Amino acid sequence: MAADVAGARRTPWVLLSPSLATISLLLIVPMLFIVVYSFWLRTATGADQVGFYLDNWIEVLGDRFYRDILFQTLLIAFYTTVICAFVGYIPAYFVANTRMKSKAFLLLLLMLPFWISYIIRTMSWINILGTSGALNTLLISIGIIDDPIQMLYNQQTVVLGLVHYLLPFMILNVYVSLDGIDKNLTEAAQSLGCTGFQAFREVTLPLSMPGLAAGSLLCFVLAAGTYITPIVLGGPRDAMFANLVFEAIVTQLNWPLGSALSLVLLALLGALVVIYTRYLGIDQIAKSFK
Amino acid sequence: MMSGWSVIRIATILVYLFLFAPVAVVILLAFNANQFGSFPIEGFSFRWFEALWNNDAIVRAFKTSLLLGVLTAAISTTLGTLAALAMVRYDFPGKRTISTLLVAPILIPEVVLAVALLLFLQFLSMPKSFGLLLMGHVVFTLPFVVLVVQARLVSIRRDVEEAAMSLGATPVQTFFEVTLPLMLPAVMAGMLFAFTISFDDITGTLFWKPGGVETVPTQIFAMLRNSISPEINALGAVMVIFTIALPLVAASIARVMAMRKVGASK
Amino acid sequence: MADRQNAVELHNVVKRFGEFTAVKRIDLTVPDNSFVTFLGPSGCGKTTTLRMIAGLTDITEGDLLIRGKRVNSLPIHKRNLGLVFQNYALFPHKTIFDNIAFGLKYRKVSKANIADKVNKALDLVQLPHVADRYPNQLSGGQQQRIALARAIVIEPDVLLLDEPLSALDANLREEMRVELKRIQRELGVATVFVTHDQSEALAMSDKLVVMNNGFVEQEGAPEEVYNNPASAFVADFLGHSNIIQANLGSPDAAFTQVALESGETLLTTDEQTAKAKNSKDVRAVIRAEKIDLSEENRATDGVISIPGKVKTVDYLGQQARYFVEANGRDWQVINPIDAHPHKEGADIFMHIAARNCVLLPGHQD
Amino acid sequence: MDDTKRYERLLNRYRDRDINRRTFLTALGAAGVVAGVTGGPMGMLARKAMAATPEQVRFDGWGGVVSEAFEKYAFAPYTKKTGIEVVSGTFGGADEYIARVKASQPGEFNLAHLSGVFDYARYHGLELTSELNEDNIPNLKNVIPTLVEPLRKITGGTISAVPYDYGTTGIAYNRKYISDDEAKAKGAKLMVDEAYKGKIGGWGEWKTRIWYGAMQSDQDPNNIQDIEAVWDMVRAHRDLALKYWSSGAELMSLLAEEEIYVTEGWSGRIKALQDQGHDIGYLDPAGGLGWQECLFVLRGSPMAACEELLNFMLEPEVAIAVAEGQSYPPALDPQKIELGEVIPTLPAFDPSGTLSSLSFFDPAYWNENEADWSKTFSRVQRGY
Repeated sequence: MAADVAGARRTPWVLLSPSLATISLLLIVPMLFIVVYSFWLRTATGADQVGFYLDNWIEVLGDRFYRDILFQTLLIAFYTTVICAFVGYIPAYFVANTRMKSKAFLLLLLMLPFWISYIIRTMSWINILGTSGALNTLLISIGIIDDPIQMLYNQQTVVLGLVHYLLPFMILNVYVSLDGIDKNLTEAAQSLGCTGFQAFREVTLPLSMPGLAAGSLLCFVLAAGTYITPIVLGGPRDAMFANLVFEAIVTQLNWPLGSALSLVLLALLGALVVIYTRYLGIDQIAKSFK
Repeated sequence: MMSGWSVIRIATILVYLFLFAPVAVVILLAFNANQFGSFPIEGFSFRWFEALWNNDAIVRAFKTSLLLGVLTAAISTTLGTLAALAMVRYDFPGKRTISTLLVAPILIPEVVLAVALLLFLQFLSMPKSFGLLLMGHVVFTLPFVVLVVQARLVSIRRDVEEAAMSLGATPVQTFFEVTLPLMLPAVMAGMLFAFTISFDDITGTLFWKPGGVETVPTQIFAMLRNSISPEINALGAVMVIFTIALPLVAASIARVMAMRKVGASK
Repeated sequence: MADRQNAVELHNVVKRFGEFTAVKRIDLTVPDNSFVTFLGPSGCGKTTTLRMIAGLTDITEGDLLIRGKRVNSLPIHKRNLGLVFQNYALFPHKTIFDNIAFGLKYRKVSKANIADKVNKALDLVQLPHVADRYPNQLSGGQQQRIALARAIVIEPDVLLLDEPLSALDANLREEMRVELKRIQRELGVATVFVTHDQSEALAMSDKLVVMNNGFVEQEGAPEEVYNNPASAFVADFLGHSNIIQANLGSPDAAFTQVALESGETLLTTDEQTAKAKNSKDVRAVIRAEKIDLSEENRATDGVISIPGKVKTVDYLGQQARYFVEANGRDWQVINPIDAHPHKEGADIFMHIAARNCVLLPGHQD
Repeated sequence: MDDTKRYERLLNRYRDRDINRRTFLTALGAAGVVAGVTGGPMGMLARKAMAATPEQVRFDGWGGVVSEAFEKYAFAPYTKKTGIEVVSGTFGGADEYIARVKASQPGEFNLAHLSGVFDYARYHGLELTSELNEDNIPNLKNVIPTLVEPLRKITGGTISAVPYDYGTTGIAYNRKYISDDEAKAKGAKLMVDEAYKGKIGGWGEWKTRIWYGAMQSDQDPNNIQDIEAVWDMVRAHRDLALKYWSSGAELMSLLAEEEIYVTEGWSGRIKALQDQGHDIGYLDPAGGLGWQECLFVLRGSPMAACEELLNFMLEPEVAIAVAEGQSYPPALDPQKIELGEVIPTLPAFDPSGTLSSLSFFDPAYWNENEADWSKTFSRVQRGY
C-alpha cells in the first residue's frame, strides 16, 4: 500500500510524460540536431560536408546584411506589436466593460478570424487595397479620388497584414486581464477624486499591464517568425528574417547556413522569452486563454 | 460632445470591421462572375463553387485537412489535458521549467521548427509519413490546448474532486465523472483551437507532408503557382462558412447544455 | 463484547509541508458514536488533521487508525468516510439525486436500493422534493443539507465535517447546528467536526479538541475545557478571560490567596492550588463572564471585591461587555444587562468567587 | 464492365474525334472519382505515406491545371491499363521540391515534372539521377532532339528524364499603356525604364533576374563579363519595381488588374491572359529566354513502371491534351508528329522543331555560379 504514496508523487510525471515525450522528440532533439548541423558546410554540388566548421557562424554573425535584415524584422515585429497593443486595447476594454448581454458572442466574433485560413486572409488584402480593389473602387465611385492610389506592396502593408493576423491574440490577452479587475477599484479611485480617465490611467491600465505584456510577447514572437506575409504583401525589398531562413534552406539548399540563421532568430526570441518569464511569468500567457 | 464610452464603442465597431473586411471580401468575390476575382463585381454566379466541387484535388485536400485536423485535435487535446492536469493539480520540482517547455512550440518560429524536424528525420533515415505530419501538428497545437485547459482547470474547485473520491470513486473514475465534465468547455475550446490551427497551417505542413498528401492550404499554395481562379475565393467562402459554423454549433450545444442544467424552475 | 471501539485514532502524527510543520505530533482518539470537534484559529492544523484522516493529505510520521486498522496509505476512496466541505462541493453537473446516489453507485448498490436510500437521506435532511434539481437551484442551506445527505447515505465509518457551517448566514447557521446534531444523534455515526467558531464547538461537541500552532492544547468535554482551561491560549480562545501574573500566597482556611501583579489579592480553591504548586510563577485566569459587577460592595466568604471605574461599555444584545479600570489595569467583564446597565464613568465593584479563579502554572508569554 | 476496355474504347473514340475533349475528360474523371471514393481516405493516406512499391509510382507536379491535365489524360488511363497506381502530389516550386527530395529516403519520390536543364544538373549534382532504358520508351524518338541533347551531356550519354514541354520567359506588357513598337524598340530595357516606375514587375527568381540584367546591360547571359553591371541593372529594376511575383497566379493577377504594366512573364500564362480578353502584349526579345520542362525519374524508383508511364505520357494524344491544358507546346517534334490546330497557336511554339531561335540557361555555366549568385541576389533584392 505504500506504493500509493509514491504513486502520488509519480502521478504528475505520468500525466506529463506523453506531452514531454512528444515535445522532446519532435522539438528539443531536432533543435539540438540543428545546432550540430550549423557547423557543417555546404559543398558546391549542394551536398553537405560533415565536420566542424565555423564558416556559417562567421558569416551569419559577421555579415552586416543579416544584422540589417534582423533589425528590420525586429522593427516590423515591433511596429506590429505596438499597433496591436493600441488597436487591440479598445475592443478588449469595450467587451470587458460592456453591459450588453452578448458578451460571449462579441468574444466569439473576435475569435472568428482565427478560424479563417491565414493565406486567404492575407491574400484578400490584395482585393481590398489593390489598384482595382474594393477601397480604390469605392473612393473613385464616391469621387474622393480620380485615379487609384497605390497602396499595396510595401512595408506598411506587411505590418497591416501582420496586425490583422495577430490582433485577436492581443485582444484576448488584454480582455482576460481587464475582465479580472475588480470594478470597485476604479470606483474607489473616482471617489478619491480621479476623473474617469485618470482612474483608467492610475488603476485600470497598470492592472491590465500583465495581459498587455503577454499579448505583446505573443504578437512579437509570432510576427518576427512569419515569412508568408512579406511574400504576399511586401514589395521587392520587404523581406523578414524567416524569409532568409526559408531561402537558405529551400532555394539555396544550404542547410548548414539555414540552421545557423534559424538559431540566431531562435536565440534572440528565446532571450526575449526568458526575460519576459523572469519579470512577468509565463503564467500570464496561460491566464489569457481562459 | 460625445462621451468617452461612445468613442470606445465606435472604435470597437471599427476594429471589428477591420477584422472582418478580408473575410467579407473573400465571400463577396466568391460569387463574382468575373474571371479574376477582383472588383468591380461583374455579376452574380455560383460557377466557382461548381468548379470547386468538381475539383478533385481540392476535395481530396479538404478531406485530408479534415482528417488531419480531427486527429490532431484529438491527440493534442488528450496530451494537453493530461499535462494541464499535472500542472494545475500537482506540485513537483522543475514545474516552472516544464511550464516554459510546454509553451515553447509557439515561441519558436514555425519555419525553424519545421526545418529542425526535417533534418532530424533525414538523420534518422525515416521516411516522411502522415503520422509524422500529424505529430508535427500535435507539437505546435499542444501549447494552445495546455494553456486553455490549464486556465479553466484552475477555476474548478478541488473539493468537488475530493468529494467524489471520498464517496468511493477512484482518481480515474473521478476524472471521468467529475473533472472532465466540468472542464469540457475548455477541452472543447482547446480542441477547436487545435483543429483550426492544424487546418490552417501551411509552413510546417509544406515541409512535413509526405508525397501525395495535400492539405487545403498547401493545395491553395500549389494552385497559386499555376492558375489564379476565384475558385480560391469560393474555397475561402466555404472554409469561412465551415469554420464559422463550427464554433457557432459548439456554442449553441453549450447553451443547450447550460439550459438543461439551469432547468425550467429557475 | 469487545471494548468500546475508537472510530479514529491518531498516534504521534506529524505533517510537514517541506520546511513547514503543520501538525506537530498529535495523539487523539475519536470514540465511536461521539461528536468530536477540532477547534482553533486558522492555521492551527485542524483542517490538515482532518484531511489526513480523510486521506486527502498523506501523513509524514505516525499512525492513523480507523476502526482499529492502520490506514496511513489507504487511498481516500477506499476509506469509507463521509466528507462534508465548507463550500458544499456538490457536483454542479449532476442532479441532487445523482449527487446523493454518487457514492452508492460506487458501492455497487442496486438501482432500486439506491432510489430507496437516496429518498431516505432526503427525508432525513428534510428536503424530500428536490431530487430532480441541480445544485445551483438550491439555497446555501439546502445545498449544505444535500452535501450532508450525500456524505451519510453511504453509511460511513466516520463523518468528517470541514467548517460546514461557515458559509451560511448567522440564523441559518444556528438552525443547521441543531439539525446537524440531530442527524448525528439519529445515525450515531462518529463525527469529526472542524471549526473556528467556539460557540458551535461548545454547543455541539461530546469532546472538544483545542488546537493551536500544530499542537493539541487541550481536549476534553466542552464544559471541562471551558471551565478549566489548560493553557492561557485555551482560556483566551474560548470566551474572554483576564489573565494576570500572580504569586501564590499562604493557604487560608478554605482558600489560597493569590496576589496579583497589579496589586489585588484573589482567592482560589485547593484544587487549583494543587495544579500550580510546583511552579514558581502562576497566572490567574478569571473569565470575563464570571466577574460580577455591582455598585455596592458585596464581598462575602470566598468572594473578593475589587473597586474600579467603568471605562467603556459595549452592548452585545442580552449582555454587555465592560472595560473596568482598577489599579491602572483594564479588566474585561461580561454581565447580563438588567433593568439599568452600568454607565461609563460609574464607580463599581467587581466580585470574583474563589472557584472562578483558575490558576495556570508558568509565566506569561 | 472491364475498366481497361472502357478506357480504350474512350481513347479510340477520342482519336476518331467521335467525342470532344471535354466529354473524354469528364468520362475519365468520373472513373477517377469512383476509384478515389472506394479507396477511402484512410487507405489512401496510409498507402501514400509509404515509399512507392512496384504497385504504384509517385508523381509530383505543379498542381493546378497542369496536374489536372496529367491526372485526367495520363494517370487515370495509365492506371486502368497497367494496374499501377499513380500517386500524384504537388509542389509549390522547384526549390521547395528539391529540398523535400533531399530530405527524403531513396524511393520515396519517383517521377517529377521539373523545369529546365539547370535543375536537371542540380539533381545530378546531388546524385539523384537515374538511368532510363530508352528501349522501353519508344515514343522518345518523337521528341525534339535539341531538347534531349543537353540532358545527355550532363549525365554522360544516358538520360534520367524525358523532355515534355517548353516555353519562354519573355516580356509581357499592357497594350493600353505600352505600344508594340515601344516594346520592340526597348526590348528588355523596358523593365528598367524610369517612365514606368512603380508599374514594373518581375519574377523574384535569381536566374531570371540575372539573365534579364545581362540583357539590359547588353551582355550574353551565358557568358557574363561584367557581373557588376548586371547587379546594377538588377538594382535599378528592383528600385523601379512594385513587386516581385512568385507564382503564375500572381503574375496574371498583377497584369490583369493593372497593378503593373510590364514584367517578364511565362509564355503560357500570358497566352491564358490573352485568351481571357486582356490586352496584353508578349515579346520574346532577340535571344529570348527559353526553357524546357522534363519528366524526371529519381534514383531508387521502380524503373520499368516509370518508363512505361513516361512512354504513355509521350503518346501524342496524351501529350497534346496536356499541352493544350497548360498552354505550353509539347516537346514532340512537329516535323514527325501532327500536333493539331491549337498547339501551333501557342506562344513560343517553334514549327521547325529545332528551337534554334531560343537561348537556354547553360547549365554548366549557371551551376558554377549558383552558390555565389543566388546568395548575392538575395542581398541585392533587399537593397544591397
